[in-house]
Amino acid sequence: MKKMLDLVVVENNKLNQNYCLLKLSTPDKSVLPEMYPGQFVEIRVVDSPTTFLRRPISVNFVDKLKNELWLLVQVVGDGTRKMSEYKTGTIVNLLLPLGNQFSTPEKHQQELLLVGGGVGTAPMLYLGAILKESGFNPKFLLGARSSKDLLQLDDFAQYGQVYTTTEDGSHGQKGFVTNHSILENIKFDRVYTCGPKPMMMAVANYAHKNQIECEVSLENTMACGFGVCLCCVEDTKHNGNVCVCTEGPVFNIKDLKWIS
Amino acid sequence: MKKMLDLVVVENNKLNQNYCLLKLSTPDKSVLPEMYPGQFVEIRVVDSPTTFLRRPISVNFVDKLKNELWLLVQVVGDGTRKMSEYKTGTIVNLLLPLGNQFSTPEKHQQELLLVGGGVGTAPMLYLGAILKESGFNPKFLLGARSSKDLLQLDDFAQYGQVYTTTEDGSHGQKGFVTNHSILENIKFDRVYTCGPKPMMMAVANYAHKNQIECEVSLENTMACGFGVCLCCVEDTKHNGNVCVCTEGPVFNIKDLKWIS
Amino acid sequence: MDKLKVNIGSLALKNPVMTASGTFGYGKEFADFIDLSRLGGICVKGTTLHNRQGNPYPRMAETAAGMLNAVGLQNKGVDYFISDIYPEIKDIDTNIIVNVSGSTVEDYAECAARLADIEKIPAIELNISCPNVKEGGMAFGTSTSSAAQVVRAVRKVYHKTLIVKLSPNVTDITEIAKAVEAEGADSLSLINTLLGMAIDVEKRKPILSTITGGLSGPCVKPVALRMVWQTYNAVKIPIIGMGGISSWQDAVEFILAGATAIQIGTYNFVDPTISVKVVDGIADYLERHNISDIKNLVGKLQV
Amino acid sequence: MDKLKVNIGSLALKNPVMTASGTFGYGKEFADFIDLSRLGGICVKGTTLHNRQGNPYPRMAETAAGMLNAVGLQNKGVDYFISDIYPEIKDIDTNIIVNVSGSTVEDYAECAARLADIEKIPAIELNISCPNVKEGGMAFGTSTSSAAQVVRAVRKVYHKTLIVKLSPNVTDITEIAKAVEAEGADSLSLINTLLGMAIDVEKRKPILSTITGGLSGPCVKPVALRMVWQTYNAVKIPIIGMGGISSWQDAVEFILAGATAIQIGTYNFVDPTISVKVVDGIADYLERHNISDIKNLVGKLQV
Ligand SMILES: Cc1cc2nc3c(=O)[nH]c(=O)nc-3n(C[C@H](O)[C@H](O)[C@H](O)COP(=O)(O)OP(=O)(O)OC[C@H]3O[C@@H](n4cnc5c(N)ncnc54)[C@H](O)[C@@H]3O)c2cc1C
Ligand SMILES: Cc1cc2nc3c(=O)[nH]c(=O)nc-3n(C[C@H](O)[C@H](O)[C@H](O)COP(=O)(O)OP(=O)(O)OC[C@H]3O[C@@H](n4cnc5c(N)ncnc54)[C@H](O)[C@@H]3O)c2cc1C
Ligand SMILES: Cc1cc2nc3c(=O)[nH]c(=O)nc-3n(C[C@H](O)[C@H](O)[C@H](O)COP(=O)(O)O)c2cc1C
Ligand SMILES: Cc1cc2nc3c(=O)[nH]c(=O)nc-3n(C[C@H](O)[C@H](O)[C@H](O)COP(=O)(O)O)c2cc1C
Ligand code: FES
Ligand code: FES
Repeated sequence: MKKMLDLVVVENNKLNQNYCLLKLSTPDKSVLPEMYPGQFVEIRVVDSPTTFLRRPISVNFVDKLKNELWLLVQVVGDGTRKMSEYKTGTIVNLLLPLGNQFSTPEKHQQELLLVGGGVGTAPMLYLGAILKESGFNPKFLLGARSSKDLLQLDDFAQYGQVYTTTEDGSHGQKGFVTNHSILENIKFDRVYTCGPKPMMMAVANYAHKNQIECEVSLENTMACGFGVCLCCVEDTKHNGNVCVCTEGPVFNIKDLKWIS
Repeated sequence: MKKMLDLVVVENNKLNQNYCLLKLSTPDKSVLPEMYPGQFVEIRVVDSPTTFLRRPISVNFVDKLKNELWLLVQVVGDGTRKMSEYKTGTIVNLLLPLGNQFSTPEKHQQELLLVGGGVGTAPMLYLGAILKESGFNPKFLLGARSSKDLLQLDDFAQYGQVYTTTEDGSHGQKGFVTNHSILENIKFDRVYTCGPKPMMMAVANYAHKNQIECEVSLENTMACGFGVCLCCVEDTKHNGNVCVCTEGPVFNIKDLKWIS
Repeated sequence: MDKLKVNIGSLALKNPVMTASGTFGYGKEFADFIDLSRLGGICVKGTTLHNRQGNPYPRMAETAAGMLNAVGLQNKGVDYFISDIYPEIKDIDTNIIVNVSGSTVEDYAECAARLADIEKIPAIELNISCPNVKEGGMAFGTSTSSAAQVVRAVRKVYHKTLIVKLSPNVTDITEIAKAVEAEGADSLSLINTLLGMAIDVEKRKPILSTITGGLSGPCVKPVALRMVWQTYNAVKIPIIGMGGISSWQDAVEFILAGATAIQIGTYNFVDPTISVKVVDGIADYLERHNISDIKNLVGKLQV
Repeated sequence: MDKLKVNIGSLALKNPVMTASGTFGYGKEFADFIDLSRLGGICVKGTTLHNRQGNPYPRMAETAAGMLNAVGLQNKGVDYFISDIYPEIKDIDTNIIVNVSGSTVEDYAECAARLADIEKIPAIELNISCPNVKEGGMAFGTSTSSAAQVVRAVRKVYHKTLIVKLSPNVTDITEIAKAVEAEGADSLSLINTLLGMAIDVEKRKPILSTITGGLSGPCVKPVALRMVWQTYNAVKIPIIGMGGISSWQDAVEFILAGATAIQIGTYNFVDPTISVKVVDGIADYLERHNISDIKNLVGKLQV
């Protein structure tokens, strides 16, 4: 059941010039609603004349012990800038949880790769944590422009082996995630990915060629986030235009028209 | 010469539930532009989706020693609410100084009464201070609903005798300013007034009947504040519609159509 | 709360607050957020005779205090609505109104006819004002003759409450309103979206796949309110006012300007609970102003 | 900055940024804030043949991302302008354009005629779209025949650059645009304000003395941009685009949609320095995108 909730900012860490990690909790210590990897929230950004609609942000992590929801925010415009300026104690209104979720691998699918690029690494952390909790040993492949844009590496390392690429070679292998040697060296059973569309397409192509099951998480622009405006659609193979906010954001690439 | 300036909040005192006193200074310690009693500023309230236009606020006081501009703000809507929440260090964009000014009394006009009601007391403080500085001994007559709405009484007391009325009788004489016995007991040479329109009209009537020179400060709604939109007009006896933001806000009642 | 009851033709609403087509899905999507039975009515998504895929993505652009949409009436057609959606929503204790659209007069009439005998659909809203479809849609709503033609055809086959939704993209909305009234419409609803556009300057491309789209949200409220006021002074049938309503104050503005009921659209995205807040706000207002019946407020602007 | 130069008919502008009539006084009111010579042009306050007192107060209502005004063309008449104001502003190193209005065709023509030989007034902008006057104004701009009639009369007596300012309150702006072009106008400017309304719910009264007024500001930008785009695709004469411009991005949107030059209106109240910021922003954009001449950007929306 989705809810409209006021949460309170308990921490806001500036990770680098463009990214912050917002940690939210309930103001009354009530337990946060259950959220699953791949789901997202819609934040209302008040106090800005240019931010009329809510902003969709992925669930980056749910710390059940501390009753915290983590959001990894990349500043790209006024809405995300406001979020990056939230102080501890700020009350934020959210709709949550929204969207579907990444699917759980079959027991025999042991080689799992989680590929994240840019802010698309956000949902991969929680997905990795839950996979680990379920007895899997996921591997992470994270790409960024340069080392300072590789975020939460220590957090990722708790849940599996981390491989990285940077465009300038300042961390891990130089180049794009899809050039990483691990893709050649290991035969994966399943790939999950989120990031810039060209990256996801390249990953999807790799998976398709190698007959690996692959799920991608889309970031189509949204007006509502819960299936009523029909603005966020993706054209699918069998069902035509479907809402990314309710049928997604996670799609199996075999349902998308990305690969012909 | 009017300017667009960024000033910094050096203090924001909540005077009571509905009023705050904002003290602003230049961020670079440069000297504030010269401002005269009766003039006002136009504040830009960013960070609010409902505050598109600037908000006009009177010069409440200029502390030349501390290089501070004081604004007395009554919270009536989103713009003034935002102002009341400004923290020390907030940068505020203003146009200033705007409007004309109260005129200086003739030497022989020794009995001066400054009548303020509600937030209309704001310009009276600076006017009183300047009159005092110029060698006059102004008297203040301040009205409010109840004692807690009578603001800055200590400040006023520095510049002249203070008389008060409250509607509930909790301070000074009970009733409206125009019922105060001082109006009967002293023959004033000049009256200055600012406050709710019915109050100003009553004061104007009193002055007119007693042939006392009288200036009122109007608060017509404004879009620009510097004479270009022609939205703030007041109909005058000899010049038809004139802009309150440039020909006013201070008018001699003999020029207004208030009294026939 | 008897004092909130209003009538649109023979349709009785428990209060004047409805939700606008295309912004409230089929209602059930909001069941997690609010008690749907507190609403005066729900206008469901634009429905056409046949299945429609709508326009390509991107369909949305945010604008100052509003948004542009170019959905293009994506829906699975009226038969699917009746067989698959209606059963799921028919027991919601409010008025379910179907918003009907078409590319030809015949389509409108046929779609309306199929809804005519559905028990728990007491009214339809004819959308002759959709700016997001190539044929029909807004074209019908911008000329008196074609507007009249559609209404005439539908009126013949539809005998329950017929609401006709007008386009604001016209020189004189009262002309269209009068033409529609003359054909026997029971009520007028207005406004649909204003035709607008947005450009991505870095890419030098339109943001919407369709170049232009429909503008809605608080930004359009002054225009909508003016049109309701003009229309109220031109016709006798009840008006359902909408366009940018985001608070009970906005709703009361529309009622004072002449709307018997109101619809809330885009703001449902910003605050999915806004509709019930508006119901409460109106009730408070009546209380505070000692008004015993909201009908006494309709069109009571003092001019 | 040669790359910023544009032409409106025979009028050369040093850059495409002008300020809109009624929002910039006579220019000199802004001299404290900006260097006026950096502007492409200044459209001064609406001027009529005779002195006008305008509408009663209140004339203004703030709205979501915009405002309503009901000034009603208050001005002291064209002769006063020529004798008392013109001498004070004629030496500003930019193009001073007089916005001309009237209640009759004869008034328009006579007012234009009196400005025809004023040396430093290289152009007039015919306002056939003012929503705030009882007679004339917008009425002229909402029908092709009356729009054509005014332009014809003025064209006979006015031989410098003639810009005609169109009303957005029409079903199809391209029809009016084409009619005006056919009468020999050198350029079209659009949009004037959208007719809107606001109500004080506590007092149950309209906020404006005139009940309705003209809506402007960022809220109208999507509508304005769409109309510029439509008009660009319908006429050959240069277009001056406006409506809600508040940043250089907005200005570039209008240019891509087909505007040769742009005007900034309401936002001058919010930021009196916005016009020069927009000039700088456009220059930067050209630089960044390696565009050698802004004329290469006009209408270059990739669709
Ligand atoms: C399901 C989903 C999950 C998301 N998860 C995250 C997350 O975890 N962290 C995060 O930082 N961001 C995430 N995003 C993206 C985030 O929603 C946008 O960056 C944000 O809405 C931008 O708001 P703004 O006001 O800062 O920028 P705006 O001023 O609205 O936009 C700035 C620029 O970004 C572009 N833009 C905005 N939204 C999108 C979009 N959805 N797709 C492509 N371009 C866009 C605009 O066109 C514009 O050019 C997610 C989006 C979706 C749909
Ligand atoms: C020359 C001048 C000097 C002023 N000096 C001061 C001052 O020193 N301190 C101070 O607190 N206020 C002063 N005001 C009034 C102040 O500008 C308004 O209260 C403020 O703009 C309201 O903004 P808001 O966003 O808080 O409220 P809004 O949401 O804009 O308005 C709230 C309510 O107040 C009404 N309102 C707003 N402005 C006015 C107005 N000018 N006249 C009548 N009703 C209005 C609105 O109609 C609405 O009902 C002055 C106004 C003028 C013109
Ligand atoms: C995303 C979206 C989809 C819409 N779809 C429809 C529709 O299918 N049929 C219709 O008549 N109006 C449709 N509308 C128009 C709204 O019902 C309403 O008339 C308009 O948005 C103005 O109201 P608002 O400003 O409160 O949103 C749609 C509006 C939006 C924003
Ligand atoms: C207060 C005010 C007064 C105006 N007066 C005139 C006028 O005299 N003549 C005219 O052609 N347009 C007038 N306009 C319209 C503007 O010139 C412009 O067309 C409109 O405001 C849209 O642009 P904007 O959104 O940038 O303000 C006026 C607008 C405002 C806000
Ligand atoms: S964002 Fe509204 S339906 Fe997906
Ligand atoms: S407020 Fe614009 S002229 Fe006075």
